Amino acid sequence: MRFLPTAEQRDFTRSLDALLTASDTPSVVRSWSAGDPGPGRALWARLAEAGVFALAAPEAQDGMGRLPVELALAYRELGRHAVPGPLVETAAVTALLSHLADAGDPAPAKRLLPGVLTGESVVTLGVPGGGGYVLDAEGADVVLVVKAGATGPELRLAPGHGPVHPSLDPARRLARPDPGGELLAAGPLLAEAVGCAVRWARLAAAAQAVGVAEELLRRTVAYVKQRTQFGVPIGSFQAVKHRLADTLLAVEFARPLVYGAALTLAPADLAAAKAAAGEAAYASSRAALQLHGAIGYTEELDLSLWLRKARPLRDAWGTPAECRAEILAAHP
Amino acid sequence: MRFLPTAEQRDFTRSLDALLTASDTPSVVRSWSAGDPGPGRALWARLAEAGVFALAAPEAQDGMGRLPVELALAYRELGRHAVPGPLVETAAVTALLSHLADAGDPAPAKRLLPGVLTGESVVTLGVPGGGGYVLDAEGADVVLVVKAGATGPELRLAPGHGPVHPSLDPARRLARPDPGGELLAAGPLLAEAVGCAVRWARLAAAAQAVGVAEELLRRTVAYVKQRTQFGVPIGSFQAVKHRLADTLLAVEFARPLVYGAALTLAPADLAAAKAAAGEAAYASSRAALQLHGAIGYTEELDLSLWLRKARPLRDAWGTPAECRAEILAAHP
Amino acid sequence: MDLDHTAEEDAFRAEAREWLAAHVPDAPLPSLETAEGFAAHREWEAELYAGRWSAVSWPERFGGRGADIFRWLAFEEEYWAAGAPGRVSQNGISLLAPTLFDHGSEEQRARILPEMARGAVVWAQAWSEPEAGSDLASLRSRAVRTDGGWLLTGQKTWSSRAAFADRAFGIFRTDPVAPRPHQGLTYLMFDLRAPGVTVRPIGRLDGRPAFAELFLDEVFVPDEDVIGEPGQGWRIAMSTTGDERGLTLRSPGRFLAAADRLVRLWRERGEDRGARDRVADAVIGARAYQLFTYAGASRFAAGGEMGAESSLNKLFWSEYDIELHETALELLGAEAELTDLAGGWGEGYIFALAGPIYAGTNEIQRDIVAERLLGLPKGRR
Amino acid sequence: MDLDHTAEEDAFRAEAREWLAAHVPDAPLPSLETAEGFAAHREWEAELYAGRWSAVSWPERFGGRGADIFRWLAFEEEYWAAGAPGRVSQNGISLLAPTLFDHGSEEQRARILPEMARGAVVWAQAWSEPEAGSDLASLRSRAVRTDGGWLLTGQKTWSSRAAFADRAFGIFRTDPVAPRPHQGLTYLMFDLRAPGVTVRPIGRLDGRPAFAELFLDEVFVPDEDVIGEPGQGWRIAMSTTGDERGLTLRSPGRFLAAADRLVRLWRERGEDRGARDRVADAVIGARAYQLFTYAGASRFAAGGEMGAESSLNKLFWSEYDIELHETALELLGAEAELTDLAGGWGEGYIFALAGPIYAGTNEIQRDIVAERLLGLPKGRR
Repeated sequence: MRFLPTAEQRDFTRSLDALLTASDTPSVVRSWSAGDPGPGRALWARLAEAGVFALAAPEAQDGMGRLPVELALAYRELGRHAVPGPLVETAAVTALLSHLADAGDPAPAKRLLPGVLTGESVVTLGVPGGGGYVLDAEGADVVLVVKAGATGPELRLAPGHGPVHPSLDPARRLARPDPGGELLAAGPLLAEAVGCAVRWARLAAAAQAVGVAEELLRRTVAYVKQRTQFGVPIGSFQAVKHRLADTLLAVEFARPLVYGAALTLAPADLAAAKAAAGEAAYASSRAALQLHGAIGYTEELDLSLWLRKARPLRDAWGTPAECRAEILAAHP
Repeated sequence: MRFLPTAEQRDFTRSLDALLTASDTPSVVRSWSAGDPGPGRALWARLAEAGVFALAAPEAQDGMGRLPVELALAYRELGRHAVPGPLVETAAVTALLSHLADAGDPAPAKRLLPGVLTGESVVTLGVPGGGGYVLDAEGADVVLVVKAGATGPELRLAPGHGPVHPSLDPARRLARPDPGGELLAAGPLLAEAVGCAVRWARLAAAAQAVGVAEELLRRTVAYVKQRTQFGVPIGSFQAVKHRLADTLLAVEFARPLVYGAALTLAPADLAAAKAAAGEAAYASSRAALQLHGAIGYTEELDLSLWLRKARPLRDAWGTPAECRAEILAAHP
Repeated sequence: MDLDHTAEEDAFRAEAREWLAAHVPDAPLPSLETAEGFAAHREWEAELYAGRWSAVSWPERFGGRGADIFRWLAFEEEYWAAGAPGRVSQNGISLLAPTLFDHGSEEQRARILPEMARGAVVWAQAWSEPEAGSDLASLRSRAVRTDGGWLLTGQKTWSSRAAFADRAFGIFRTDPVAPRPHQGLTYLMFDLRAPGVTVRPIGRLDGRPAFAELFLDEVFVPDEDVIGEPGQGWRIAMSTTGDERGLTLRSPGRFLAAADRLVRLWRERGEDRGARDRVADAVIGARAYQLFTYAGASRFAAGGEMGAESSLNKLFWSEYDIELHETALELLGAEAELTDLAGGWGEGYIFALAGPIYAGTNEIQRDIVAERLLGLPKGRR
Repeated sequence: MDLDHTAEEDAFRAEAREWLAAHVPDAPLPSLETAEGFAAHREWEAELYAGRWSAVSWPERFGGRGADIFRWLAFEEEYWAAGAPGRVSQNGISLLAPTLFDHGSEEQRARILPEMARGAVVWAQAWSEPEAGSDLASLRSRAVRTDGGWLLTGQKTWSSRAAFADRAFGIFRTDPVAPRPHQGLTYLMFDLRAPGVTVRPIGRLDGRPAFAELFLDEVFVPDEDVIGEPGQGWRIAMSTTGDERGLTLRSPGRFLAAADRLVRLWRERGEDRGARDRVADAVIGARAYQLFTYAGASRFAAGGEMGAESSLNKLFWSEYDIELHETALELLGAEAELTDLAGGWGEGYIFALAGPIYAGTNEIQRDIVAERLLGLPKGRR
């Protein structure tokens, strides 16, 4: 056992971090939130080039061979840098289409996956639940929807979508896809593929949440060291110290759950990782807001880009309550 | 509206406080816990003389006229001084027998209440639930048990009891009453009277819990002012201050619920008071233990007498979870 | 000890309930933090004022009903139970008006209060400065004596409502060489549209301009707009922040109504037992806050004063409000992020998040509780 | 990154499982904190030792199996999953033995370790003193040089297991004029039945003597029972408390087994959904602690050292243990107070309550995390 990133994995993480640091992601998020996906699409292409979207696809589909640990490492970086867009959905679509292909239905993958892997095509996905909203339907090239049909689930290419609804995170642009559209797959095979997609989505979301939690903590630690009140840095107050210590505790115990889930891909491990990482991100956001005070409550401080991500990410693709229920149902 | 104790109520409280302060209640509790009820019985007689056990009985039964506010004030003092014995059960029995008498079945009250009101007879009571254990069956003169019979609830005089089981609070001596015994009352009237008994029991337990919470907080505040570590009183550390501030907050918002419930006797108010006061007592015990450190973990420090009361009192006569469920069921 | 109402109180409550049932708009008004919503809320204030419900505790000569604190609490219970809109005049009514009653002149009260109560003049607060958050004594904006008044120069921030409001109030340094930092401060009112004032709206987390920065460059304030004596601003402001944190900032009626809405949501969502305890705690907490407030009002009516207990009050409602909204989001599950969802839980949540920060952070409040109510040693934090 | 086991590890685990299945007593032993239970637990240690399972990570010459940290973790998982008894030798094995390996002589190891591992000599710790709780540097008990050894005088307290144990270890002031308070301290072992030693058992909350005060009056300690160099006691002890708070004090196997028992209790009690989230959090927490420990063990195996992360570990398990037991009490409802109830939840709860207090209070641990891992300023608390 060596439950630590390898040198190659650390190099991969560092190169992604460098790419994202050079990309001024805060302004990318602000554009995306304002309805201008241009800078986001450009960044998307660079991430595809770095291989980020090929990590859930087998080599037979021109992917990098299904690398869940690398995907977790990559999505943690995406979370640390607040990258916007249907990131989790892209991992889910890749897993779904690859699963279909492996199981004998290669047509949808052949048609849609190449664009996803190269970043030329931005995809999103809605599955039953969550009120029927789909993330970034407006900015995506391909909107896939799984719905219950007469004889089981059906995967369709949505013909359009309704208006964009405001989210707690303005970078999340949610809309209801229009009904109908071309049927791409159906039946028990699809049901299995959707299960696989949900597993990868949870892994991606959990990893992203850990990155969000870490960045909120990092920014808050930096702030409380320099912000003074009553003549001293507020980071010297024990109440501030202890709240940040508790935040670190939550993050440090969520992270191994995410890597562990990447290694086993067991549903209970994935649910545990999603629940713990989501709660850690949310706790980190509450601490960050409280310790920044009023300035943290403004959208103009870049902190807000992470603050607003935490709660929706916690609840997307399985709320903590749903994940907990599944863990107990699956417990031997 | 004048939601404040009257001058008479304050005088009553002060006289009880003086009586109890003069009674060395810590050694009374230690004797009671060791199976020697002598000093406890002597204190019981003084409390009866002060009228404490006549507060749930109407004047027609030689009581003081059903004074729930005075009962709440008195039981808060009993909690503050850690008085042992079936206190809550005595209030419940008084309410039960008085209710039966008022509703047309005076025989049980005529037989049992005089001894209760004078303190000559110590009574206890078990109702369905809670594993069938009765508090202080060993030390009481009269053990009453309500059980479901073939045609509704039955009130019986238990003929004896099983062995005493250890509780988290050694001053609580629990035993299972033997089955059978003389039948005292039954039927729908009894069901109503039991409902009334539970309401008074909750009021008494909630008030006692507030007293326990207050005393734990008071002792802890005194301790952290004098205990020094790293050259300063530990009460000057912000983590200590904030934990005690939160404890005070819980107590200060539980107390009005208890007085409010005494005034309305509404089931939802009583459940709210019981839940909040029980949680406040428990939170206060956790803070007291943590801030005392190792010395607080010993039985020889008198603090332990209150520490150990908190959790069982929180859960007796309706756990917070049960109370919460009832509140929602009753909410308009 | 009692919780009784007089027949007059019952009649007052019934009159309020009847008026509200007839006048509260059927649909919620647009958000207070938009230009459109601000205008709609001003209109609502005018309607309230026409019915003499805008400031029930004021004397009748200023448009109130001379209601005592128990009637005010009863009115608030009815107001929020009726689903009536948020109060755009809240800053003026709960922060400036008490100051004018205690420290203003009768001329100021007659000139200012009725216009405030009918929503014609909406007031913003101007307390904080960029370097003075929790530490108000370190204020630097100054007022310099000039002919017939003062010239204000400096910067204020976190000025609630200032994006759309008409006037503002705050304290300014009038004696820069005063021996201690909280001496030499003066309490002033000024016009947000006066020459020299620049208002820069600040977007809160959802982007809406819930507050603003104020840049002041020799803004003229006539002597008639100084409250109390020059140099006494700190003492006057402290009595205002006492009120701000005390009985009046959040009325129990607001949370009683919110807890009712939460129970309805819980039932609509199938009574999920996983959230049951938290829903019940919202009901318990609202009742606790109501009774705590009745006790405080009783002490107040008996001649007592609000002291450091106001810190307990502020801690309670601010934490309560967040827990209540988090529970609602929990019940809404993955849909919770949609801020346009019926019920307004999303916007309420964003608003609640500010509670533990403003009007004295909760960290400061816990220090105050520990030091003043529990007597723990000061000094180290 | 991987979580793989070698074939040898699997075989080791299987051997442990088989042995435990054949040897673990069917009924729980009496409480460790009673004379009767202490004796029963000593016998169990002897049985474990006979099977060479008492100290698997020690070299074979001292009765161990030379297991690396991963095998030790695997053994612990099997041990607790099998429902095996608590370890009366824990203080010796997890606190004193690592010190002897790092700082003791080979003679000391050969003399002390096998007797420790077979439960023949049970060790108590003697760290704290009445005025030195969190603040260990202010220790006052002293050791004075005498012919062939030292004479110990002073008082120790919170000495776990000392009510029934045979020997104890701790640090004593050997140079009263050392320039700084944590210099001039020496690490010593002594006999609890030696002349001059008075052991006063202290009852914990349930009255059981889980620890004791030790009064020492010129207790002779031969030179052979000094560990390391005189004067180096603080440095040596700090490496031990590093261990105490680190990987070894609470193994993940213990909590994995406890979480399984909690899920069973929850199912027996009808799967109350009100407690569902907390039961699930116990499962999640046990898995998180296991994986966190695997990561730490991997770093350790790769040559890293445990630093301030050991404070994270201690915070996690101590808070976790209380939450787990509180959840069990919640499921048991009004019956929870019965400490003789099947499952031992009551005694486990009392034991868990001590977690945030000993081995460095959690307040101190949070300070360490904030200062050493987050780099926040020291000094003010």
